[in-house]
Amino acid sequence: MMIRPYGDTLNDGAVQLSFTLPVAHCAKADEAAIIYTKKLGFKEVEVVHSNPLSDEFTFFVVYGKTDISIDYDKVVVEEVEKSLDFYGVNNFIKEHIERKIVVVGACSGTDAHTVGIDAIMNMKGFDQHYGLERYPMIEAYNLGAQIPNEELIKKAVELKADAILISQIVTQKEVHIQNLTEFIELLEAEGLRSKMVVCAGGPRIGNKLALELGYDAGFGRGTYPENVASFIVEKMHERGMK
Amino acid sequence: MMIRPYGDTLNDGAVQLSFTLPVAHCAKADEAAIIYTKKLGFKEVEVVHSNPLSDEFTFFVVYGKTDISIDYDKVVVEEVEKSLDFYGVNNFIKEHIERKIVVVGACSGTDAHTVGIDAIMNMKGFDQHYGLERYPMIEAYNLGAQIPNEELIKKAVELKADAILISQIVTQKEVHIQNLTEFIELLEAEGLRSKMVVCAGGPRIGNKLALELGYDAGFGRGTYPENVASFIVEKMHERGMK
Amino acid sequence: MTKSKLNLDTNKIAKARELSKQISAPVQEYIEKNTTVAIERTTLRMMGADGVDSNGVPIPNKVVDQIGDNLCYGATKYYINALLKKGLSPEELNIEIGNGLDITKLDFVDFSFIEDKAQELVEIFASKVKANVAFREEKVHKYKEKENSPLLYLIVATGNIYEDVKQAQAAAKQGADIIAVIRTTGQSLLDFVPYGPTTEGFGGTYATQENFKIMRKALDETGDEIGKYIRLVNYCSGLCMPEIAVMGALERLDMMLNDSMYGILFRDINMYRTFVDQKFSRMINSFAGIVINSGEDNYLTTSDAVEKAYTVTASQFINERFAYESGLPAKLMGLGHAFEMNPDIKNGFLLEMAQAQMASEIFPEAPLKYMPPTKYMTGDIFKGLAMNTLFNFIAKSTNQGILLLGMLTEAIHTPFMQDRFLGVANAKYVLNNIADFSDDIEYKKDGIMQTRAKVVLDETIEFLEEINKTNLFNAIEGKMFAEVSRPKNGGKGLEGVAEKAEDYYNPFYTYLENELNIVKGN
Amino acid sequence: MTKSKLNLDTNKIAKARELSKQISAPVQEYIEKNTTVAIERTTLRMMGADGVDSNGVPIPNKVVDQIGDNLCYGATKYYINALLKKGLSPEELNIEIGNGLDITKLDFVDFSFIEDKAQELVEIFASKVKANVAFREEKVHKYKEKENSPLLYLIVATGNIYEDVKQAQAAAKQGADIIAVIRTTGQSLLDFVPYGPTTEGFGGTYATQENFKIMRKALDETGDEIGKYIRLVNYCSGLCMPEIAVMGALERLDMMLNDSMYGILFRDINMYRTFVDQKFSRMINSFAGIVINSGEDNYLTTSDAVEKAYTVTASQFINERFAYESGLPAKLMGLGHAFEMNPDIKNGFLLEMAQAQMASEIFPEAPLKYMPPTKYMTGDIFKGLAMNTLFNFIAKSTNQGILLLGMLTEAIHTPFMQDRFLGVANAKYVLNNIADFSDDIEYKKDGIMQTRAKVVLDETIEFLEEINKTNLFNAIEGKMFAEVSRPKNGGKGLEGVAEKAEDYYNPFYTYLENELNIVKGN
Ligand code: B12
Ligand code: B12
Ligand SMILES: Cc1ncc(COP(=O)(O)O)c(C=O)c1O
Ligand SMILES: Cc1ncc(COP(=O)(O)O)c(C=O)c1O
Repeated sequence: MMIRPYGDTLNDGAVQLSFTLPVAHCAKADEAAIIYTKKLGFKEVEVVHSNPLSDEFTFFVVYGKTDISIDYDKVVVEEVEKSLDFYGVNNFIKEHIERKIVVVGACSGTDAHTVGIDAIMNMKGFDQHYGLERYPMIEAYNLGAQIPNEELIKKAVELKADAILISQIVTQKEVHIQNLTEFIELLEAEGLRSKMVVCAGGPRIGNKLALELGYDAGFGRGTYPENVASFIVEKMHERGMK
Repeated sequence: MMIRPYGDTLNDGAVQLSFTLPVAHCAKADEAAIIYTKKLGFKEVEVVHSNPLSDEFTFFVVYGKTDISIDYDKVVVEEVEKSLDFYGVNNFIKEHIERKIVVVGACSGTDAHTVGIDAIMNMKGFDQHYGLERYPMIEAYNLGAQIPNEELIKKAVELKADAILISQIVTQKEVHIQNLTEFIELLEAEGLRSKMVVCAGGPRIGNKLALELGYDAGFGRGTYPENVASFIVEKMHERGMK
Repeated sequence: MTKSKLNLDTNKIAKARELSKQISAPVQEYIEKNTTVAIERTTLRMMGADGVDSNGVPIPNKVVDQIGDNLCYGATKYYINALLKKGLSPEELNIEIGNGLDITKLDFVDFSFIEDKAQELVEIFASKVKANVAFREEKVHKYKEKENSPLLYLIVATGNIYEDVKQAQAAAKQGADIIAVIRTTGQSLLDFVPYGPTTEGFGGTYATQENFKIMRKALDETGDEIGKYIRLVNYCSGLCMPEIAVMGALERLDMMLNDSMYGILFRDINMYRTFVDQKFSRMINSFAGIVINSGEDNYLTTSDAVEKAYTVTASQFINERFAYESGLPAKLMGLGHAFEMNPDIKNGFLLEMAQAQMASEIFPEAPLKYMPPTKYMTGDIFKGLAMNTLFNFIAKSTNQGILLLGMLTEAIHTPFMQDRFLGVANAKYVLNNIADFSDDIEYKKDGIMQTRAKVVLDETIEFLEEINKTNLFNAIEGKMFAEVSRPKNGGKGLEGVAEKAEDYYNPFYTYLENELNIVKGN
Repeated sequence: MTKSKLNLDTNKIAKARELSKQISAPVQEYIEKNTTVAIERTTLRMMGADGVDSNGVPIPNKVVDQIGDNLCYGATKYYINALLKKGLSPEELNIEIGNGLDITKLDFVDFSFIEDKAQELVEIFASKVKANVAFREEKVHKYKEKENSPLLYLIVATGNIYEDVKQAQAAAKQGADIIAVIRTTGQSLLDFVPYGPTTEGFGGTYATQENFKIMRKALDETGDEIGKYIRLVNYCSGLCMPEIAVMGALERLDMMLNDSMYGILFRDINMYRTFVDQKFSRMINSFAGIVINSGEDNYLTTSDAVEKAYTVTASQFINERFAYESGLPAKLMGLGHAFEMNPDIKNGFLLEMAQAQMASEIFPEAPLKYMPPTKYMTGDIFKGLAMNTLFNFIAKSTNQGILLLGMLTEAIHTPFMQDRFLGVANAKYVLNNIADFSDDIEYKKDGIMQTRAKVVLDETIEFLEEINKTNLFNAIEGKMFAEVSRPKNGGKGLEGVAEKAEDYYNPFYTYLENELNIVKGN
């Protein structure tokens, strides 16, 4: 099925855009915004609003329509399956792994945002979903924030971690990519990669990105603890980790 | 000068988009929105928000960056010059045309929005700018709204109009294009086109569009009476209309 | 209603009501003496006249054309006579008429047969409408607790009834309580109602009985799915006020745009025609339990909302009076007003709040219809959203009844599906977040808001006094409303007015007058 | 201040102040007995120590390292001795130190010479700062009427000071009154201040004296252009509190983020270190007429804003007390709080308004710093804009002093230039549109808002009583703040604390104590 945006008629291709151009506010600037938007593939482009942000910058609100479409059937989403709940995870561990598993988590690098990893790990959890610390079959260690990669690996080894959870919230100038990459490289250098399930998470982290960076999975906004827990235990089982 | 959008760093190409796709809300839909936005020429695409509008439609807020740029120096804007003010226009007429000129205006077709044409023509004008009726050297006739094209032409002939002003506010399904085109065709059919300065106006009317449709000029949002008045008198002078 | 915040002088309010009564009196006198093509077509529809001929001319129009100058006797007897004479059902008769039968050419049966048949048809009509009322009441009662307060009102306006359905169902699922199908540009100037489902229109969709039916069904379905009674709105303004009202009554619409003077002022419809038509349309709405929406917001699209605030209040009083004269109870009076002040005004919020609160205190039982900013909306959708947020704030904190949701793209296009969603989301956020704010504050004595309300009320009374002095017809001609002059014999549709003959016959009109306890000539 | 809307019990407020005084007493005792590497580096900077060596180590750090365990005597005498002994100006001496000179290796001149020189240096320093204060006062006075109320506060955070300048100048032109240059991630954990102009940082730009100077100049220029004094903000939190404060005093910053406990709780800096440092930093800010901003908003990023509202109020009282102890007058206390409740809470607006009004009534002279929604902001920029609109509404209607503008993209990225513009535009619209709303309403007696404020104040007192019982050090260790436990000897920077020797010498500290009329050991 070919799809494109919908304003008020199927396939009208209507899209709202807003952006700033580094030019002074004038009729020419408006025209530039129209030309620019057309170059992006839009037609019937209307600059419905523009105003100066300074002598050198102008902000535009633009509506346009486009013929560009994509085939929805060909969209593949590597979505992490959200199969088990709190009870399901614990039973799965009892049944298939037959021992408590160890999960170590942290918000790593210079990132100081603990709330996300806390939501996943802390006892009280998040939005009425218990965190991993409450899972009887999981031994969960939350190292907190601003944990250097070396230290995280050291701790994981010390605690005999089956899985490592890394949270990355700050993404400005791609700092999270650097940090996540460095972590995987270190882990591989120490020959530990295959011995652990490694997941990344954060509001700007997708499963796709995580896989590209060499992680087993990535978890974005709105993740619940049981989502990552199910993933870990099923992955461990799949890999025959006991 | 090549330019592209600016978020917080020159040429970062950052743009905000929002649109609806005709698919149910799910992870696949989010992925589709990303793929779609990439197809528009964006990279580092993030679906920062999505939510269902119904079982078959999903709304997305997306940020992306693009390398597409345009050459600002090559942007040509056929801007109507805004040269004269109230006094300037009247003096210009006295000096160069040497008689009162006649301007007939209307909001034509089925369009019932009088406020725009009133802003241009009525005595009291708009935003502290006098309307054409107040110009001593202009005889202005505002026919109001919902005036069929035939009637407008008839009236213009009757009143010996030098210029006709047409306002079009409703643009849904391109109804204004139809109506403006019909008017010019009628005028040409009657052999009157060259005898009158013909201007169109309205919030979605640009000078470019008006020229394309065969008008002498087009006036968009924020036009003041003196803008169109200067244009008319200069155009008349240019054409040697006396 | 909680206790007064504005401390308005109740004697002044009573005074304004008394003036409106005086203003309406000569108009009522005129109304009683006249009928119109629209009223007769309406009556025909009540009897079952419907459908179109091969040229697309509606049967009711054909009949009225046939009757011509005899309209002063009412169309009823002709149609019933034809039914009896031909021994046909209305459906069958409509086909015959469509095929060319001129019913005025038939000999008359004895009038007592006509009266008996009329009795029967009135009852059929009345029972249909009563069944609709009962159905609505049951559903509203059943689903009460899911409703928002104020009710959230969204428009759809694609021009295509089937697209409208999609948009409307989506809107309902997003949280709308009310769906209005906006009419196509210019329908108010048609002196007939188009027929059947329609898929083309500019800026809106034709109001046809079939379109009403299609949308009603769709909303009932969605309503049952989500456990809510979704109200449906259309427009009975223009040259077909009562005709569309009766279609709405039959198809169970729940609200109708229906102003006593809108057509005159904003559509240049003749004033006599409008006044006569509006009464019957309101009687029908009243009988069908349909909430009317008056159009005071329109004043502010051309006049300044600060300066001319009193015209809104005055029009509310006049609309109220005309509504009472049509037997319409206060609880069906969706009197209109709007948030249309220039957003750059210092303390504009206080002036808007005073105005909205004033309406709410003066018309405590009326489900006031509050219109969002439109005139000062621009392409700056972000500014627009902020204005809508404050508008929703005032709507909730002054206890409005019907909240027309602002669209962030108001200055750009008729709403996209997402625009509507953003409108609902914004309203729901604000309504819930400030739920009891109104109860938690008081207005300062003689503060800006109290003073503003007092001034506007005074100006209103002064204005009503002037109107009363010249009389309403002259006032309208004299440009006292909306800055336009409408000559008494100008505008569209005057030719459709006919003075009733001594023996004018309209058992439907009479039935409604009795049902609604309308006292004549008061 | 208008009259009380909340009807708070003034005895309770006095009680809370008394408790805070008791809570701070043992801490003050500790503070008086100790100095830190940061304080000594600060003093060195006051004398003119500046610059870096070839490895990028700042001269003040080098000197403090040289002094080592002798820090308990204060760094002043070593640096002055070197000046005298070498007959160099500070600039010349800095170069020597950079090249390897160890000033502790020099023989001491007679102490009276040191004292004389100190006198001279104190005066040079004081007169620079006083000139800055005078300059600011003149400009503020001159351009007063263009300022918004509350002052509009915008952040820039590109990481590159030159980009920051562009963004800041644009923001000022758009209407901002205050520009804050956000610091790069992690600078608070550096035990030195980087040097020179910088162009790289994550989530913010390094605080360096050169960056201060560059931005100050740019804002002065823009300010003069648009006829407004643009205030400049930076952060003196972390391991360099007083050091950055003095840089700000010299470069005429106007506000400093400067909380008495933020570093402890949110950056895991040792509590003893922080308490000692914060006092000197606040003395400097006070002397330089710099408004401090406390960080109560941070509590709400991890705790629930409804449940833990009292921690905010308690922290305000504690911050106020510590500020008074540092000689800071109320008019320089930008005590913090935030609009951080879940937007889905019914009547959340009323709870937020009660909290904001309460702060305003308890600290009537303080220019309260009100933080916008951050935690519940999502990628739904339209919802976010609506939240910001209500936030601005409360800010204006509760008379806040400093309004941090909400960004519709808060959950997405550090602000784009347009985001900032939209923030200003929204605030300006709301502030003007509801200008006198606050004066025009009263809160209902014992209504939701009054009750809420009363409850929060009661909880605050209870909380302060508990803290007072265990003492502040134990309370912090015992997880009573921000749901984190900070061990007394844990965290960063404890090694930088040194107990003062009997003959500890710091004429700058003493000068400020005298200037600010700080009574010791009270
Ligand atoms: C709270 C907050 C703070 C608090 C953090 C307190 C704390 N103890 O965590 C404080 C005030 C300290 C702070 C500071 C800063 N912050 Co901050 N902060 C936020 C804020 C408002 C909310 C974040 C939050 O708590 N979200 C709630 C949690 C539950 O959501 P979450 O983190 O997304 O987690 C969920 C999922 O992503 C997922 N998840 C997350 N991690 C993981 C890991 C795994 C393994 C899994 C499975 C799942 C998972 O599960 C969670 C539950 O569903 C955001 C803005 C916003 N509204 O998002 C800015 C924000 C994240 N901060 C930002 C910045 C820049 C900073 C600073 C760098 C600013 C500065 N220069 O001072 C500093 C420095 C911090 C540092 N060194 O990293 C930016 C980041 C921009 C970017 N994209 O790079 C944001 C977006 C604000 C902005 N627009 O500028 N911040
Ligand atoms: C006021 C208004 C009305 C009033 C009009 C009252 C009146 N007497 O004019 C009423 C309530 C009657 C009305 C009705 C309708 N409206 Co209307 N209306 C508006 C509204 C709110 C403001 C328009 C306005 O007055 N602007 C102020 C004037 C001063 O600006 P302006 O027209 O742009 O004119 C300036 C320039 O454009 C220029 N200009 C204009 N004309 C000319 C001509 C010349 C020659 C020159 C030189 C310059 C010039 O100069 C003017 C001064 O600067 C807009 C929304 C909005 N905020 O823009 C919707 C809007 C225009 N309406 C709209 C619609 C759809 C309708 C209806 C069709 C809805 C319906 N189905 O019932 C009806 C039917 C009207 C019809 N038959 O045409 C849509 C149009 C969508 C589109 N792009 O097609 C809008 C955008 C609202 C929306 N989002 O749906 N409307
Ligand atoms: C009372 C009333 N009727 C009708 C309309 C619009 O309908 P039309 O364009 O068909 O006149 C409006 C629009 O604002 C209105 O207020
Ligand atoms: C008082 C205070 N200081 C400092 C900061 C942040 O600075 P840093 O990241 O450098 O600790 C904040 C941020 O919220 C704060 O509130």
